[in-house]
Amino acid sequence: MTVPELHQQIHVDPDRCLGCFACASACPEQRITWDDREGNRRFRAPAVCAGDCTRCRDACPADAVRLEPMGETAGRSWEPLSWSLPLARCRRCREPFTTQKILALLSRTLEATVGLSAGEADWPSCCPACRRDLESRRLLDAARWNR
Amino acid sequence: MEPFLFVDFSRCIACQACWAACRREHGGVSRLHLLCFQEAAVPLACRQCRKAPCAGFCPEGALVQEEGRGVKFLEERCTHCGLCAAACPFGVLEIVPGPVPDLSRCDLCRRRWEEGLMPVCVLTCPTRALSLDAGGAVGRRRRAQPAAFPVS
Amino acid sequence: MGKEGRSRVRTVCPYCAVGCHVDLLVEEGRAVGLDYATDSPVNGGNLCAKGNAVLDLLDHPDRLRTPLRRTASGWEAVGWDEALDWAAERIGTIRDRHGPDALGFLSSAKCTNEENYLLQKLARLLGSNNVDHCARLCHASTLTGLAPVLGMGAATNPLHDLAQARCLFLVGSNPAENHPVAFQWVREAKDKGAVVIVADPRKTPTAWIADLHLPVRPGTDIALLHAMLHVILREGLEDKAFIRSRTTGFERTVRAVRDTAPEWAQSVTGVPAGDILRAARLFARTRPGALIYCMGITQHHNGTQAVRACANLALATGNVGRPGSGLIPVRGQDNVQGACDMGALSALLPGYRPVADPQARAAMEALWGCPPGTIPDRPGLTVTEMEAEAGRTLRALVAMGENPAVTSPAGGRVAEGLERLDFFLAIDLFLTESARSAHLVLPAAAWAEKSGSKTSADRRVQWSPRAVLPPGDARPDAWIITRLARRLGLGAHFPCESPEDVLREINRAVPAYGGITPERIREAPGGIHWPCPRQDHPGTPVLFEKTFATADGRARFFPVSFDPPPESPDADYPLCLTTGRVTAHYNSGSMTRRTPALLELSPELFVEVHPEDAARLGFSEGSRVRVVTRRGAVEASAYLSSAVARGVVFAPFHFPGTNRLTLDVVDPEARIPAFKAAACRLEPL
Amino acid sequence: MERILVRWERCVGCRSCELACRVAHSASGDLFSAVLERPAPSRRIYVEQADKTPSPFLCRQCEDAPCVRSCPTRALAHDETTGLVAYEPARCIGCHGCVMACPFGMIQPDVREGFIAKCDRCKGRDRPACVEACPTHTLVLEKDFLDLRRKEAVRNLVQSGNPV
Repeated sequence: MTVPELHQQIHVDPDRCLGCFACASACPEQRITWDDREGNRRFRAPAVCAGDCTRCRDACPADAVRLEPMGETAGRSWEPLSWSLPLARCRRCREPFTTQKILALLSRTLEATVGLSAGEADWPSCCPACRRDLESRRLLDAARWNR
Repeated sequence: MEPFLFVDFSRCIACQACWAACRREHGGVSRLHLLCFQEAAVPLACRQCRKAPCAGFCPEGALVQEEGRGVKFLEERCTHCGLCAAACPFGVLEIVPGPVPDLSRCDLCRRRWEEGLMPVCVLTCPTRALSLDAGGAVGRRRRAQPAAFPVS
Repeated sequence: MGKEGRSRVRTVCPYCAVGCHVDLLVEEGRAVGLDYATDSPVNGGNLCAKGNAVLDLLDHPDRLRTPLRRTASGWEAVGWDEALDWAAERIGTIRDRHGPDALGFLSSAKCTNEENYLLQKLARLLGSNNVDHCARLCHASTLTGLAPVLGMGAATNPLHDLAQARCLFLVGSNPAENHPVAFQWVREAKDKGAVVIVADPRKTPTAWIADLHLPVRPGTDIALLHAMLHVILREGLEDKAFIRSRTTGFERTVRAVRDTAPEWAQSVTGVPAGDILRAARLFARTRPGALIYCMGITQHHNGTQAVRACANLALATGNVGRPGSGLIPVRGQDNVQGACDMGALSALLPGYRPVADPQARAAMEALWGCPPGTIPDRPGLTVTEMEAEAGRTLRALVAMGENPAVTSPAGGRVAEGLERLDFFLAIDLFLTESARSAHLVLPAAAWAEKSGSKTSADRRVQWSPRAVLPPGDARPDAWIITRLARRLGLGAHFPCESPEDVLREINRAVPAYGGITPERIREAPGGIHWPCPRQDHPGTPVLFEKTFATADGRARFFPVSFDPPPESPDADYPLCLTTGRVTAHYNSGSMTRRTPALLELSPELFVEVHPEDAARLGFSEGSRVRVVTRRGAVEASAYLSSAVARGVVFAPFHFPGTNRLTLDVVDPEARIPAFKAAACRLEPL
Repeated sequence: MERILVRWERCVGCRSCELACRVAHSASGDLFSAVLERPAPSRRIYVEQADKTPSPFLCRQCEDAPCVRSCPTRALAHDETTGLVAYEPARCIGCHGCVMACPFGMIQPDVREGFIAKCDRCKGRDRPACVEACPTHTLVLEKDFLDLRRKEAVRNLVQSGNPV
């Protein structure tokens, strides 16, 4: 006699999802994947997962993952989940670097913590490489006095 | 005094020693970036911000300001979500892609520090463009440099 | 000492001639880490990018681990006995059949003093003066240029002395990229308010901190130096007391610069006359001043003359023989000074005694215990001459740690020559571009895998102890040379092979090393500066404080004349190609191009071109271009930068290809090739 | 608001200005309590020596200020009414960019108000503490500086026997 395997159904709320990759990083079997293509960050995840692992749910900073225990899958086939979020492009180099949602959240956080309102500084809407470039140019501007 | 990597840009000669030292010390990935321009170069690394945007944006509290020791990374709390990289104003905190993405950020060579040793970039820099001593000798040197001193 | 079973061994970095200390962390005969020698009086712990990457050389997967013999079907691993027997048999046979002059020996500035000493001794005991090394390609003109002027062709002051200078004049020298650790003293001097003048066709990182940058056209340095001397004399800024009391021959030099006004020099060098005037006044008025020169001066068809022009300027301003002043040729390789001192030169025996001098020969023959007349009295072939004669009069070549296929000018021809040899023995760490042509390749030990003394650019002799075991069956060069000598029937003259014992023999062979015994040097934290003739002598950091090493004790002015480079840009080849180093790489690149970190910094051959030249030729940043000279063509990526003067193309020489383009005209006295100026054109691909 | 200017040649290196600055930026505001405060009150003026010549250094309130340019959150900005470079601790993330950017070494990391110590020209005081404390009148306000320099120039001319 075989012991029926435990399964759980995965639900993702795309409205809550920020588009970070905590769930993908957390999955021990690397079954949650993402890629950036055509202006969107696209996620793929299985709809059903065997076992009682909850790492993806625990890692999600936005509480977008819900796991629902279920019995046997009875051989049914499940369509994998897929959802996507629009990417933000760097205002300097036009390369996408994170999702618009993450950037909006960052903007609100900066406003709340240091009173930096949107558009007041140029770096939040730039990619990390351009932020480095901007920063080094800002500092060099100062260093020209020292030469 | 709160430690951070003080970079005196006017002294940098783009020799790449800091980059090579950092890369060697940290398993083949330099946490320090050296941006070279036509007549100058700028080493950039984590600034150990006192009210660090990365720490403020981390949903798990995995980055914390530790009094007198800069920003500490608590690896066990990290979920590798990458939000910290989105928040860093200087682009010096990066997620190194891989099956499990890794966080690459200057921690002032904390491992060495615990043995009482200086960060490798500071030790290797031939022109003292890098130091941990913003409050002391560096400030003094800048103030006393001939350009700042109209007498003489 | 740190962790259990881990030791810390202080070695001397195998890259450039600053002679930095690197501490290796060693466990069970293997290097497990590197740390900074913060208490070192040499470098205070600082290292450059290359120094930080030295560990990659030990246990590198490409390292040769066993002797290899070339067969029709490829490389065949052989044992040491078989390899050495065969090498001895081939060398012996060729010597018997064609005479000793058919043998050639390339010694190496990357090997220790002891190894260089042994190799030149082997050559000479076999009856050949055909022994030379890569100093011929970098600072040979320093030797020929300065020896008659000062009596000695070496840096007059230690590098750290630069920090004491009030004025620094760097001509054809880029320490910020090539000797970053030495640049700290330039920086320190500048911190104290020193004036920095840089003459270089490119605005190098060295020039970033310059108060005055003189973008001189490649190959016209003599005109610039002459114009400066002209101004100094015209305005009476020379050090009259110094000239009167310590020099001779000044009058002829005065005549030589009578017509070299800055206005004339402007038309030749491209440097505005006003800047030449300012540079001359600054250098003459701000004393003490140091004149630092490098391959931008030496690697020309008139390198010897250019070196003397530098010397004239330093002597006229009284800037020799005082702390904080001096003529400072910054040597390139870790032991290029030592290899010269050891007599690994075709015309000079250990201690710079000419082979033509019967007394010098007799002294060596007595020391070595060989019959009078063993050492030939005529100078042998230089590096470039050996390469030209390879496969002609030269039938066998032993190359220790040299890679002439990449480093020599008109490199394509050199590679062909190597193929024509009856026997080519390469001793190296890696199967280099040159070693691929060898009949037999012997695996050598790297710097930390053997003990020995090395002499840095400022005559500082340091001991670098063995810290780790060589990989596989690799052996120290001294071991290899001694075994080879024994098989050639010279065992009686090679009684010892330990570096300590060889150094004791050097103490007797080279007067300047007389007091630099293994016991002393191992204990001296910062080494000892030669000359150090006796055991109780403290060494001589600053040369010529009281007297010069010439016969009459006075320095001699040599009038110099300017002649333009042998190849100037013309309609077919409208641009001027100059070569140099980048900070990530080192010489032929056989070490650095195998180091991942350094390759990541600078992965391939590039040429630096002024944006206006690029726009005119229709290519942009990152484009592939073909660089063509009368000798050959190579492809490279273009890097646009206004740091390089218009009409000048800069290429690093670390990648195979650059030296297929360079000119093989040599300086008549030093026999150094004119690497630094060739006419070229660029073709976008 | 007027800048503080320095008549370099008059400085004797007594460091009264440094002390007055510390007291002015202490919590208590008086010398005897200030020395006991922890963390120690910070100074924003520095007496340095080059070639044995002492001189006070303080923020020059640059018009084209590198510190302002380097600030990613606009915690340092020109005050529209006074024209001085003002520091707003609440906006500061403590990234030390200004510390590195100031060519004169006038901004130092600090722990008392916000994360840096920079001359605020003694907010709320008509005459800054350092100016008041300087016994040789090395430190003077901008308006006085120009007056004094003109008078000095005239005096020098007269003394040299070349009256206008």
